[in-house]
Amino acid sequence: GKSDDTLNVAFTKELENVDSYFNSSREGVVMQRAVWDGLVYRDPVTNEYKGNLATSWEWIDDLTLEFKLREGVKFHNGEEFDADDVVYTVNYVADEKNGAKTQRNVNWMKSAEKVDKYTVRISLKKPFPAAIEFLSGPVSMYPNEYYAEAGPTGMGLKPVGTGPYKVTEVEPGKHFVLEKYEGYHDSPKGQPEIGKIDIRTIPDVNTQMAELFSGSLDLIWQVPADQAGKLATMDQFTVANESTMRIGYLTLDAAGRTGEKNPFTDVRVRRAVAHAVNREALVAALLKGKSKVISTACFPSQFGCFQDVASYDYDPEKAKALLAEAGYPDGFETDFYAYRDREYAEAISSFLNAVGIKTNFHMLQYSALRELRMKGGTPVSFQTWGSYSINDASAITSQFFKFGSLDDSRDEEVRDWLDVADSATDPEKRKEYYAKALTKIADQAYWVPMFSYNTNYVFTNEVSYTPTPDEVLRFVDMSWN
Amino acid sequence: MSEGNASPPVLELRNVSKTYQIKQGMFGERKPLKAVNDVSLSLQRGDVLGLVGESGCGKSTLAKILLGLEAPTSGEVLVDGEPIGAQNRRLLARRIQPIFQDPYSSLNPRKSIRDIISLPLRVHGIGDSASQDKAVREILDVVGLPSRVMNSYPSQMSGGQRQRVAIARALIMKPEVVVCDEPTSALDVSVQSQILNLLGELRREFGLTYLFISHNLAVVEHLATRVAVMYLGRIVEEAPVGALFDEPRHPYTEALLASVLTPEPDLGVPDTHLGATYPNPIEPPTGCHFHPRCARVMERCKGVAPQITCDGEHSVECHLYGRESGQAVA
Amino acid sequence: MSEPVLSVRNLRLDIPTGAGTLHAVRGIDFDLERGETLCIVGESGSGKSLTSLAIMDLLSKRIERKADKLVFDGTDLTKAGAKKMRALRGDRMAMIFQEPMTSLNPAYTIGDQLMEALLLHRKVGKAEARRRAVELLEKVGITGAERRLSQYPHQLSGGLRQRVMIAMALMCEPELIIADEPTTALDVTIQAQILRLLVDLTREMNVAMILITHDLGVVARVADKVAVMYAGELVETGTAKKVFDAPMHPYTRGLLRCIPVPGKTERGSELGSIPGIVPSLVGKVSGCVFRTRCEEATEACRGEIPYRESAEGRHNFRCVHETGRRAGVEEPA
Amino acid sequence: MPGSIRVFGWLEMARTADTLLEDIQGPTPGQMLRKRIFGHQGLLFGVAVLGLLLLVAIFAPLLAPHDPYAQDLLARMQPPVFLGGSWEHPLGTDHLGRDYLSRLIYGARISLLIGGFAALISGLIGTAMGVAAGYFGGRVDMAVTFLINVRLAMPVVLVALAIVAVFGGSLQVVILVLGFLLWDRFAVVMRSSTLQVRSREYVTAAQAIGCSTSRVILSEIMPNIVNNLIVVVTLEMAHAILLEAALSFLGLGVQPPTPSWGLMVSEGKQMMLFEPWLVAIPGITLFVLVLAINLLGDGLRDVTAPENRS
Amino acid sequence: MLNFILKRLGLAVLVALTVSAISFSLLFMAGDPAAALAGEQATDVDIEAIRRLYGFDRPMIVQYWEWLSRALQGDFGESYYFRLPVSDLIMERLSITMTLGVCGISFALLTAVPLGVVAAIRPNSLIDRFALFLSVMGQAMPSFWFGLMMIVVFSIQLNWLPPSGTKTWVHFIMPTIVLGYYAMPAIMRLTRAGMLDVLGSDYIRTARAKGAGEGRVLFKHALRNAIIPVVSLAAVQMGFMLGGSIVVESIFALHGAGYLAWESIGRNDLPTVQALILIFSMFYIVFTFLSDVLNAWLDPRIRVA
Ligand SMILES: Nc1ncnc2c1ncn2[C@@H]1O[C@H](COP(=O)(O)OP(=O)(O)OP(=O)(O)O)[C@@H](O)[C@H]1O
Ligand SMILES: Nc1ncnc2c1ncn2[C@@H]1O[C@H](COP(=O)(O)OP(=O)(O)OP(=O)(O)O)[C@@H](O)[C@H]1O
Ligand SMILES: [Mg+2]
Ligand SMILES: [Mg+2]
Repeated sequence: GKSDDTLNVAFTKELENVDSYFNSSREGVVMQRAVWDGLVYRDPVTNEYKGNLATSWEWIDDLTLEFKLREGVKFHNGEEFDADDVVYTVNYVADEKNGAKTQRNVNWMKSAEKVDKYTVRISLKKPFPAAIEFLSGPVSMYPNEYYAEAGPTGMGLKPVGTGPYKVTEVEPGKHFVLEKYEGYHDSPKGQPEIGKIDIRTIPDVNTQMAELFSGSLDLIWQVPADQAGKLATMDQFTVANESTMRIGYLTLDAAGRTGEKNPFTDVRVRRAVAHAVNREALVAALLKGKSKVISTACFPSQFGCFQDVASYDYDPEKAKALLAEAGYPDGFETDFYAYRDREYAEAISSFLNAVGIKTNFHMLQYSALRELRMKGGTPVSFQTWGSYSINDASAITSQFFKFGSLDDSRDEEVRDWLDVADSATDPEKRKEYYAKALTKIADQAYWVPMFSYNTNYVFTNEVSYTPTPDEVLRFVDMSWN
Repeated sequence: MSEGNASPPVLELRNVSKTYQIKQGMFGERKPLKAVNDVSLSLQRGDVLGLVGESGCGKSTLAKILLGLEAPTSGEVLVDGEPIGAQNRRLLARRIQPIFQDPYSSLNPRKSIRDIISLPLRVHGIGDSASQDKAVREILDVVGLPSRVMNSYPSQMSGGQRQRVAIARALIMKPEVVVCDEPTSALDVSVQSQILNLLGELRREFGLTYLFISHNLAVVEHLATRVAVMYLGRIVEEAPVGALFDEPRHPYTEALLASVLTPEPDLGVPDTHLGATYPNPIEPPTGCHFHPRCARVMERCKGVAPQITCDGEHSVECHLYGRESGQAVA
Repeated sequence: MSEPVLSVRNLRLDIPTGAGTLHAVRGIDFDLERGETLCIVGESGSGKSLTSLAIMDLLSKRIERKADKLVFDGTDLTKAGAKKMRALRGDRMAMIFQEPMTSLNPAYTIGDQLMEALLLHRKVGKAEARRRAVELLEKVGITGAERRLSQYPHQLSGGLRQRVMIAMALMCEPELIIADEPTTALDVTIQAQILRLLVDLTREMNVAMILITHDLGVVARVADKVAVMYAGELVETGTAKKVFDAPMHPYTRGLLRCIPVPGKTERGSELGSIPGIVPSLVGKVSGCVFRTRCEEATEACRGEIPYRESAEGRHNFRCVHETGRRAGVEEPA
Repeated sequence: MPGSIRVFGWLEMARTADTLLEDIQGPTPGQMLRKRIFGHQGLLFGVAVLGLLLLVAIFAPLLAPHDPYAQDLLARMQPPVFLGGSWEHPLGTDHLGRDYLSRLIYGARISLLIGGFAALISGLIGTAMGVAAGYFGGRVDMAVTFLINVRLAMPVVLVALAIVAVFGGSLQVVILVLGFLLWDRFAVVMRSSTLQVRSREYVTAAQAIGCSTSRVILSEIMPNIVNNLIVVVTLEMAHAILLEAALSFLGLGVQPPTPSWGLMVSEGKQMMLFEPWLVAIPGITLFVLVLAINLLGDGLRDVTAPENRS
Repeated sequence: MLNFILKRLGLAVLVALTVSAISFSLLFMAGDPAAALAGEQATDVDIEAIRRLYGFDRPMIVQYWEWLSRALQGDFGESYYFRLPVSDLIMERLSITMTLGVCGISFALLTAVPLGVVAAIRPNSLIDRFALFLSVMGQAMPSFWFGLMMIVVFSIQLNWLPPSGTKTWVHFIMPTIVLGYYAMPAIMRLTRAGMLDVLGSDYIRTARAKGAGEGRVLFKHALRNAIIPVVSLAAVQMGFMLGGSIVVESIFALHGAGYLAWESIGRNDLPTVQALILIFSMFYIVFTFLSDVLNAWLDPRIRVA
């Protein structure tokens, strides 16, 4: 609490490793933003790129970026920040053998080389228009000497960065303690105000709320909508809601991977599915907050996320008619898979049941479902994708419509358009091709996009904080009232 | 042996042994226990062979071998001169039937008396249910129970009545041999005499042959025609009942007879001259198994096992009577 | 005559059961002199064990004990509190039970259990108690007594355990030993040994003994005095000689006819028997309990039954018939 | 033998016949059992509640006021009538607006189905193993005892979770997993009961009569251990129901929209601090069901206990 | 005795081996470990690389053998999720689970044994009925529900006890009660039944006949014999409790091994799950082994064989 200048926060999930290249969870991103800095910073409100550890950058060519680095920055352990750190970090994480957890975040970089002490060049494997976006996001700079010695394991147990908060205690699975870094450089992130952050892992949201009531927590987040609604009615708490980049969608087996006779190979059936689900009701009743119904297969704010595509309104009669037209007047039976948000998935499957598509509901662990989809696909499954908060349509479309194992539509035309869009450097050309692809995806109803997610932040009235739409807790922006 | 070897003995044991592998404790190593050790016996039709001996000497094991419930480790069991091994277990069951000691555990508490008694008939598929019922009624009458007990359950009956049911079950197949393993030792004397009388009557009536196992020598003397005395798995003496009781030869038999307490108030408690050390059957004493307790032990008894000496129908296994002992048979 | 060690008058034991009160023991009277052996004999369930436990005050709390007189060596047991009874038990009155296999605590050594009574009642040290234990073990005929002290019950055979029980009963030199069927679970040869030991020791130490058994042979050989029990009543008491030579009560006579006596009973002949079974003692019990099985029964047996003394004295029986027989019935030849 | 109906001296004692008569006309084991059953409150309570729930389960379609799967996102988490809700939904609605009472009624089916089938499967496995071990002894016994040890050494919840995680939590999978995990108590109890009964002389008698092994086991041994079996069946049924609830609570039990009570607790748990009845209602029914089954089991054990016999 | 211990030990090892084989094969079917390892947003290339890196493409028997031989040296491999040696990971959490287990079983024993003894001394008394009531409730109460209700009452309404965490002993009160109450009914019933049985036995009558006082009879003669089966049961329950602490740990946010196990199943973190199943089994095996030894020591019929 305010009295001991310590903010008590709860995480739901246990972080596998604090080293941000070796975890893949939201909590990891939160830690990363607090402990480390990237070369670039994107203002979460204006979406404007600013220099952070770099003061300026320029494209030398399609495959090379040059950065001028900020001088006088020191890591938490006293090590000085310079080009060697950047070179070491980039070369380390870009090397697939070192096993950075999320290869997509780093595998577009080929290597880095030092020009002088405060100038560095990063080379790309192929043209990658979203490079700056990634550099402002998941790619953060590590101290070369320390990292060479400690490696990911040591870094996980005793993280060292340049960020606004330094880690003073790590008890894996139990809690982390962050302390304000007094020597934090003059970063666009701003200066930290709260002295100490104590983050505990509490898996159960009820327990989190109980702790919040008893005063031993000051801030919880990712609170489900219903609970948040109730907490909002209580005087001692502030509930803030922000949208996130995560979207929910149904993916339908248009390619017939689960079998030639799969009803979803028929576009009428897919459209029937789209008409069957009352997405407005889902958003209004279950997700609430800043969630929106979406029609495109990407998050609206993402670059290239073309909005003017076919949309399917809630019309169960039409759905039934389409089914009948496709030869299923009495509906049919199908397996329905999901891996999270059981409540939403259940509600969706219930809508499908209502038009005669009888679903056998399967809730699987993510890995099991993923394996299933990789091996032979699923007829219909409820999926979500958060795009790593990367504000570019490539972060989602290229994952799912380019004949990867999770591509259930396998439309060559779509793939070719996306190839062009992903690698073109001209933004307008990219937009055009994304629009083509997204229009066809919607028209063919390969996916049934559902809604965007939101996050609820609940904190005591002692805390002042305005969350941002990218679902990242920014301790540096918090202060006591 | 007996007069006129015209018909073979109903039942004959030839050098029968039964060895159990005993585990001591939960994980102790296995050791052999000779529960029955090289026993030869024969029963003529109409005989009542009394089998006496201390607890654990192997009487029940012998009975189980006769009933075919345990296979002998070695030796042969012959019924009517035919080896039992060749016979079907079910055929044997028609000819030899048991009566057990504990009337409380020898009847299945879940079954009615009718079911219990007719079980042998049903197992062997004799008659239909009506004729089985008739047979049950008849046999109940024979053992002196009213036929209305047919629908009762064992828990509703007294010990003596239950024993009668057990006898009825044994007799319904009209067996030749009945193996009675201490049939009265769980009963009060007043009931015991009823059962003994019944057994005697039945034998006379149906010409049954009994193997009669008992602790109670007075009872054995009363009922048996021949008596075998067992000690640590061996038959140490066998003789017609009169001969054995009137002139016992083996020191163990003597001691047994001396221990019989008859209701004669003047006699006091006899001295059996037996040592108190009861031998461990797993590690029986060397030589004559009885020597550590024997009042008339000789040096030879400790090392050499005695041979059976036969004198007419009276056989004994003791150095006192062996040919080598030089001592004349009394 | 000196004061008896134990004097019992009209001892009654009632057990509440689901179906009503079970009058398990009804009106037992007897006296026991010092050094004397009383045998209580009767069918199973006749209340022998209950009677003995009643004297020791070891009945479960459910069972109600009433007596006009229950005096042990000058102490009125009906009035003695728990503490007083504890002081008596094991010290001046001791007990031997039927099952040698289960009557010793499996968790403690023979030595511990032997010494316990002495340590509880006498101010003696362990060494002294140990010495006494060894002495008594030798006395009951156990060889290697020193070694036995550290053995556990499961390492001994039944006969040896019963000897240990006897030694245990004698530790404090009691005035009264109650032995409840001490030999029923043992082999005949061992039974004779144990009985002999008991008789010799009680004589030697001048201990009074109540020996409970259902074996008439044992009674005849051991008893000074005999008490025949049937369904919770003493139907006949007297010296052993009188009871066996001239049994008065029809039940006693019946019992004696039931057992074959070598040399006397003809081999293979029909034995006598007592037909029927013991009546239920639940609820009101009146008249002679044996009448349902009695050859001599008459209408009068339903009434009050007098307690008669036989002509020669020191021999009592409970029967409506003066001689224990229906008038005009000849004794069968 | 026929024709020679003899009257023995024993029967001549005509005067005593009346005592004999009374004796034999005592209650049959069945009558005594009935008497004990009706004198046992816990047992009666257990039977009554279980019977009621069984009826509810069987007639669920008639009793349920609504379709338990019909969602109404506009009427979510309506309170039950005693907390100010309407009679339209007497016990309120759940987080998807489904009628709570209807789900509860159908849930009785699921719980009883899971408990019943899990107990049936584990009962078959365990009884077969236990009886075989007890009857045949020796190597069979050693093998069974070893298997029991192995099974006991495996942490049930963990293993069940792992399996359900792999195969998905369909009703069949949950039943099979529980069935294949909970046989240990059956095996242990049946083994020792069989050992006990096997040494009875009536078994030896049956063998001596020439009964086949299967006949001895089925008609002599089984009837005498079946009451122990029933007791274990009830206990394991309760165990299975609780375990399913725990699995559901951990998110790895049966799958939605199946209205399992355990799942309902788990779903209601989310709003536990604000709408406690969401958890309380299925929690209490679960508790009452398990309580009833346990009381039934305890009662059966009491009335069939050996000290109550004879 | 030594013989007994050695043979018992042999059995324990055999059981442990079998369990290890079962748990290994069981979990190997648990989805594609490579997919799990790669995480939610990985590409197919990532997954294929990981498959080769970790050797998931080799025959199962080879993998089992390798795993087992390393496990015997205390090396359970590296957690897919944490990238830390599994043994380190588990050691850390095990202390919490062990603390919880020890507290739980102590709570169960400390309540169940006295209650059981008193109930046996006074059957059908008020305290006997109370004990029966407690045990019937305990058997029917789902422990997750009990835990939640405890939090609602003692943390939310009364604010007496902290709802989660492990900082001080106060944090352990509610988890201990919830976990202990799970084991209590069985122990209590066994104590009561055993005590009733022993109190009715012949040797207790012998002790009374010697003039031993009630206290001596109860505590010296009876309890020693009645407690023998309770020791075994407590060991078994302790083993079950450790394996079953998952629910309690997740409710009270105790970061013990049970919670780790649950999470690891969700993450398909094979090495961790395998190690945990093996370790929980080992605990059970060790506890029952120790209880057998303790029993043997308490019961001379086994000790002096
Ligand atoms: N199934 C068995 N396995 C191992 N040992 C056995 C078995 N049956 C009997 N024995 C042993 O064989 C010996 C003889 O036993 P048996 O039952 O034949 O004696 P018994 O003379 O009938 O004794 P009792 O008079 O007590 O009935 C005993 O030492 C007994 O322990
Ligand atoms: N605790 C008890 N509760 C109910 N009935 C009892 C109890 N103890 C004894 N009885 C009954 O009291 C009667 C007398 O029992 P007791 O043990 O004294 O008989 P006994 O003569 O010693 O028989 P046995 O020769 O079998 O030892 C029996 O009918 C018995 O069933
Ligand atoms: Mg025998
Ligand atoms: Mg008695």
